[in-house]
Amino acid sequence: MSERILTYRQAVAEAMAEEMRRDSAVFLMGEDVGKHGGAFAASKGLFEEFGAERVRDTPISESVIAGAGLGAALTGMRPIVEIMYMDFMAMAMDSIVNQAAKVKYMYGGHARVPLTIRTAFGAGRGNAAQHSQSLETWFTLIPGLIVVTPSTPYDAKGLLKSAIRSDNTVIVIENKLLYGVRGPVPEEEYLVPIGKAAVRREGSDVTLLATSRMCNFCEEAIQTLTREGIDVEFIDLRTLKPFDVETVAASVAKTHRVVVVNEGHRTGGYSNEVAAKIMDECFDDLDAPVIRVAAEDVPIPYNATLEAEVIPAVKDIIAGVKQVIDE
Amino acid sequence: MSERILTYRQAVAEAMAEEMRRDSAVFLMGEDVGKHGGAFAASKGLFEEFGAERVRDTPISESVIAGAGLGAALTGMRPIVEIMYMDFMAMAMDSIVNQAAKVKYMYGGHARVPLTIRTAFGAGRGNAAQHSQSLETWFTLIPGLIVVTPSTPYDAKGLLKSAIRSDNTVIVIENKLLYGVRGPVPEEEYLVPIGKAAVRREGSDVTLLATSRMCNFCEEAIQTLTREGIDVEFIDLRTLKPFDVETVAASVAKTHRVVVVNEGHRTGGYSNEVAAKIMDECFDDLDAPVIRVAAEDVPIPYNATLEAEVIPAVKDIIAGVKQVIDE
Amino acid sequence: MTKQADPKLLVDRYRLMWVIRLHEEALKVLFTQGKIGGTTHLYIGQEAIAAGVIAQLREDDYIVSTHRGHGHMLAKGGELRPMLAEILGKFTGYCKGKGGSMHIASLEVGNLGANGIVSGGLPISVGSGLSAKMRGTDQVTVVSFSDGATNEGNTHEAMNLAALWKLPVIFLFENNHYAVSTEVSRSMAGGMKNRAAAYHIPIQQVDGNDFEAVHFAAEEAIDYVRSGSGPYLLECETYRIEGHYYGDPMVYRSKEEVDAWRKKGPICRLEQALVERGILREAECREIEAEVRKEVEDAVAYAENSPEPPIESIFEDVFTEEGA
Amino acid sequence: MTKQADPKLLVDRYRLMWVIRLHEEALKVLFTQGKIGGTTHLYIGQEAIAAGVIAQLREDDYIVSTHRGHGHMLAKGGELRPMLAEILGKFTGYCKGKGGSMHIASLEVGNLGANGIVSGGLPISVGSGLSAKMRGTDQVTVVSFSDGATNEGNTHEAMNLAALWKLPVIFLFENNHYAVSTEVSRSMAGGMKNRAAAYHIPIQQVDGNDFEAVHFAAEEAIDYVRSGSGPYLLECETYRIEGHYYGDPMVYRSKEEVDAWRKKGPICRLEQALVERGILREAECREIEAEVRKEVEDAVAYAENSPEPPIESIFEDVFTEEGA
Ligand SMILES: Cc1ncc(C[n+]2csc(CCOP(=O)(O)OP(=O)(O)O)c2C)c(N)n1
Ligand SMILES: Cc1ncc(C[n+]2csc(CCOP(=O)(O)OP(=O)(O)O)c2C)c(N)n1
Ligand SMILES: [Mg+2]
Ligand SMILES: [Mg+2]
Repeated sequence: MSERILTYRQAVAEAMAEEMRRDSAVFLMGEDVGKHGGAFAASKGLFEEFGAERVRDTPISESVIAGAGLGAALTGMRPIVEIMYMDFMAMAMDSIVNQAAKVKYMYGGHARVPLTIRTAFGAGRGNAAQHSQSLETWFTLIPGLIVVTPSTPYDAKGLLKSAIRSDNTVIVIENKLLYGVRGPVPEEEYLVPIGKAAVRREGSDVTLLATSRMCNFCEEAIQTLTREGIDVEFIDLRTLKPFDVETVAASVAKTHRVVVVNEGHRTGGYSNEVAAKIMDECFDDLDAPVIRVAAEDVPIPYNATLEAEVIPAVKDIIAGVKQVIDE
Repeated sequence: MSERILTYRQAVAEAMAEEMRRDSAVFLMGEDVGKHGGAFAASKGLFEEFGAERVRDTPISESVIAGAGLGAALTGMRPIVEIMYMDFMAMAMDSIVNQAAKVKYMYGGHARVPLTIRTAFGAGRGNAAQHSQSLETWFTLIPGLIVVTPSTPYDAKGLLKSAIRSDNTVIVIENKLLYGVRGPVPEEEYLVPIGKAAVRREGSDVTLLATSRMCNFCEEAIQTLTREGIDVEFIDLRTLKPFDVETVAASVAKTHRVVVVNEGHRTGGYSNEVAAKIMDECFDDLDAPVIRVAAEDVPIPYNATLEAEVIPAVKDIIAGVKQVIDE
Repeated sequence: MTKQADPKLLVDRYRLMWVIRLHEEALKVLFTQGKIGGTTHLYIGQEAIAAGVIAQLREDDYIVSTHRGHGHMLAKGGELRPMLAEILGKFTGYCKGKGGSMHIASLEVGNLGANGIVSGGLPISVGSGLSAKMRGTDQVTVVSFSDGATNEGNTHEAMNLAALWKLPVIFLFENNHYAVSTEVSRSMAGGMKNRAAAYHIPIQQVDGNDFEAVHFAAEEAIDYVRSGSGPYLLECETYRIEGHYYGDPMVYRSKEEVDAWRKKGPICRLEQALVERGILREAECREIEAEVRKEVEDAVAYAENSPEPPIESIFEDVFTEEGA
Repeated sequence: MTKQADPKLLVDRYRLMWVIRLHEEALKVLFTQGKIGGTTHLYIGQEAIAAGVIAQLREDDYIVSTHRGHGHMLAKGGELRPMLAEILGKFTGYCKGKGGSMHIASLEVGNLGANGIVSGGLPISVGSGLSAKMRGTDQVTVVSFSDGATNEGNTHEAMNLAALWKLPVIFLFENNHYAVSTEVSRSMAGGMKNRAAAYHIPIQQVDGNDFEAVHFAAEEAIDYVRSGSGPYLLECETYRIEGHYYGDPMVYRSKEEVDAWRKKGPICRLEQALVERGILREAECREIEAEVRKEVEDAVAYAENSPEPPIESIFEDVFTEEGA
């Protein structure tokens, strides 16, 4: 396969462009996604190619943006809606959770909801408490929603394409600090399947599970750990729900030790869910408790030093791995 | 102490009445809380005693109800706001999560938010998918929020009084099917402290942790289990956040086996959080994985038989305890 | 002389109003018998609105309904049997027993769903309007809401976006004066006329208990919207004759108030016009009523005799299988 | 002849407008130097609004501000040093470095907070209005919002409730024509005049770049609201001279459009009036500007030299200790 190096944001834009070319039912709407190209430039170029009808700037009205996405999805379209920051999903929870997630079930199955909801999350940019949250567990809790969170340009494209083609409501959680990150993306068409974690590195001492930008932190940590002779098996979860039990359980059966790294809070964040699932599925394989590397239970502070201290850092991952090995 | 038998809803109303008598800054607002007495009659009598100024019927505008509560709390009042069903908190997430929970931290501490948010949750009434959810983890995730969930009239009163007196945002999650349940409530004034779980029954074989109505299911299960010779230590968590690690850890150190029962979904529900905390704090004490008895990962169906099957039942608790003991 | 509708249409809609009414009356009985779980919101007293607006929609038009939505569904072409079966939680119901009264829906019928969330349907209607426009059809969406819903943020966002994008949506405001216990003047600052003007949406306000007034206003609204001129607001003034839910003690209003409105009920009004104009005789009216009553009884029997959903169905219908 | 304000007041507010402007200019420099994290929304071009409305509030009145809120805070009595310290994330800042540009707040100053959520402050303002009313004070709350915020559900819910309960809230609509890249005509169906009418809220619409027009309109609004007559809507038309955030490439509008508005800027307009009326000479204006520039420089130095917050402070300020 021939490959190019693209940024994560280019990969996102390319996924949307390809799907819009492929299927006239696909369109994008959200705040400033048009000529402006989106708050993170992830829809750059789409307006120029597809015009104002299919790349729709909306007013600042998150609830109706998501709800209109649902209404359009129920009636023959395949909308992609963008909620600029994940924090703003707070304004759209009813449309997403009470409506989109449940409509199929409530209607006894006589509906399909090919709706993709893209959003950007995460701390690390000095945006303070209302623009930095990791709220993915608000959605993994809710039956009827699929939740994916790509960490590489390759996956950003491939998972988004799968999401757009899915007949279900898929929440695609992108990361603000990954948009500028570059990586190989094939010229050829491809999809990344929803529900499959990616084993990024095989190893025998410990299973390191991570999501989104924390994967990059893990890659760094692994360099140090490898030098110190610790052989890490590293898995990028990619899909948060449905959780890929199979891949994870196979790894735990081999390493017997697990560290989970997620940017959500220690209390209530996604690391809880992973730990609980592993306890359900792999308790007998565990030689030590699942170590969770997570954000402190405080709002994200503005000051950069404090902010970095609140969210997981490479050093915390290294410490977590060493701790689980010492247990 | 002299005691009376009150219903849970009477206990709730009494708590509010007492605090409103005690402090003129306390008032209640919400949909139909006035002459109608609230959707679950939990504010019955307050309108007659305190009038329309302090028992305020609002329009159906959950976001501004919660947000106005915050504004009033910041400026000298001590509001109690009622969101009729927990599901409708979806409309108020910004006001609760992005605003009330964070204001103190964002402002560097120069604020206090004596705001109480009451709501009713839970399945079992044939109200289907949009009126039956257990969304407590939406809030336990968020630093800055305290979350309590009483299971008895005694606690319903005592915890609510503590919440109203607290200078922090406290979410009080009542249960729709508990409102009619009766129990002893002292004549004398008392408070139930926030953050303290209640050991309802001491036992040596297994620690059974539960929340809200699931406590009643546990009491039933314990009767059967006791007959079968299993000695259960039963703890009503009462406060979901902050989690009472101390009480729980002490119990686990004794029994080495844990079952958690919570009405939330298996994926993302509060049982995940409890399991993860126990793994953090008590892994070495555990002889078996924490067994989680939780709702299936499907929306709550309307049909009563299906509904009962989706949420935890007494039989599931019994099975869970037996399973953890056989492990 | 005021415009009069075609006699055949009037008889047809008169009958429909009885279907809606007697369906609700049957629910009261079933509820009292303990055969209905949850809660039921009855459409009694508002029949002229569903019959006047929704019944003249095309099969491929959409409605977006509410928690008080049985009348909407029946007017759109919903059938009594699967309606009642659903409300009894049966597998033969529109939603296989998973939805119940508050979630009656059928894409075939063109009902995008009743909704348990006040105002929850308004954003959805913007989406079906947008979809019709993008797909180049002339399908119309009618979204119902009542006075309580007017104060939710959703309602504002939906009206603004529909107006901005000139979407084919009729906002059908069924002002029945109450939201649970709260009379509209205690929830809504200003009236709908000004609110429509706020978005430059044309509005007609009609007596919602006068079938013909509703019918002709709706005709205009549908023409306007179908022709691509943008959204339209139709306010029908009516009254919630029953309690909010069946069993509501109604401490918040007087018996006199309710009785006064009961006298202005839409069915007896249309009946009077039919008799006065010599379209039907009193006895024929009773015949229609009796006929409908039988239909409803038949549907109740069907529903009662229908099977419960199988337990395994719990795990079905959460997701669409990919590639299905 | 049009009404003219007291010369002393004019000079005072002219000076204030320079404070606001030069504070923002200093931020541009700091931003370019990489000393500011996150993002900064500049108030440049809107100074007459904060100076015209907020500066005449009482100390015990409240404001509820926005992401573009530096001007509001300075007009309410906020000081340059803790402002800039906060924006540089320092411990001496208004929020101990935890809030930053989007969360400047001080209950002492009467600023219930800037807000990172568009429309997030509107419900809060209803609460402070309610609180003032319930406590029997005559405190006024001024809540700012711009064109983008008008389309959020919050804005509707807040206006409705404030009107319904006759709360002492001034809705200060700073129509600067843009929400990020979206011009107001592409986001807002209808205008604010009709929206205010929707809730029966009185409205005045003034040229927001004309200090005196804003000042006198605000005076009326404040009197009206303080006297207990209910909420008031004040629309000030202005223009967002800078990009949405500092660094915005602004592909969505022309340089000509921006330049045309720049010429209508509020500071030069007030300066012209001051000079024409003989209140200040050109040279005096430059002196004031220079003086303010020094104050800002001093504050920048203060902020730069201020300590970082200690790491332990991470865990402080999440909760109020009970009984504290
Ligand atoms: C978001 C939300 N808030 C509150 C409720 C509870 N509730 C159900 S119906 C209702 C009253 C609705 O009044 P209205 O909109 O006038 O409809 P009507 O009952 O008159 O048909 C309320 C408050 C709800 N279902 N959803
Ligand atoms: C709920 C929410 N949606 C979106 C945003 C992202 N955002 C920040 S400012 C802004 C534009 C706001 O426009 P306007 O209200 O006109 O204020 P202005 O920037 O002109 O002062 C947007 C979309 C946000 N902060 N909050
Ligand atoms: Mg109503
Ligand atoms: Mg603007």
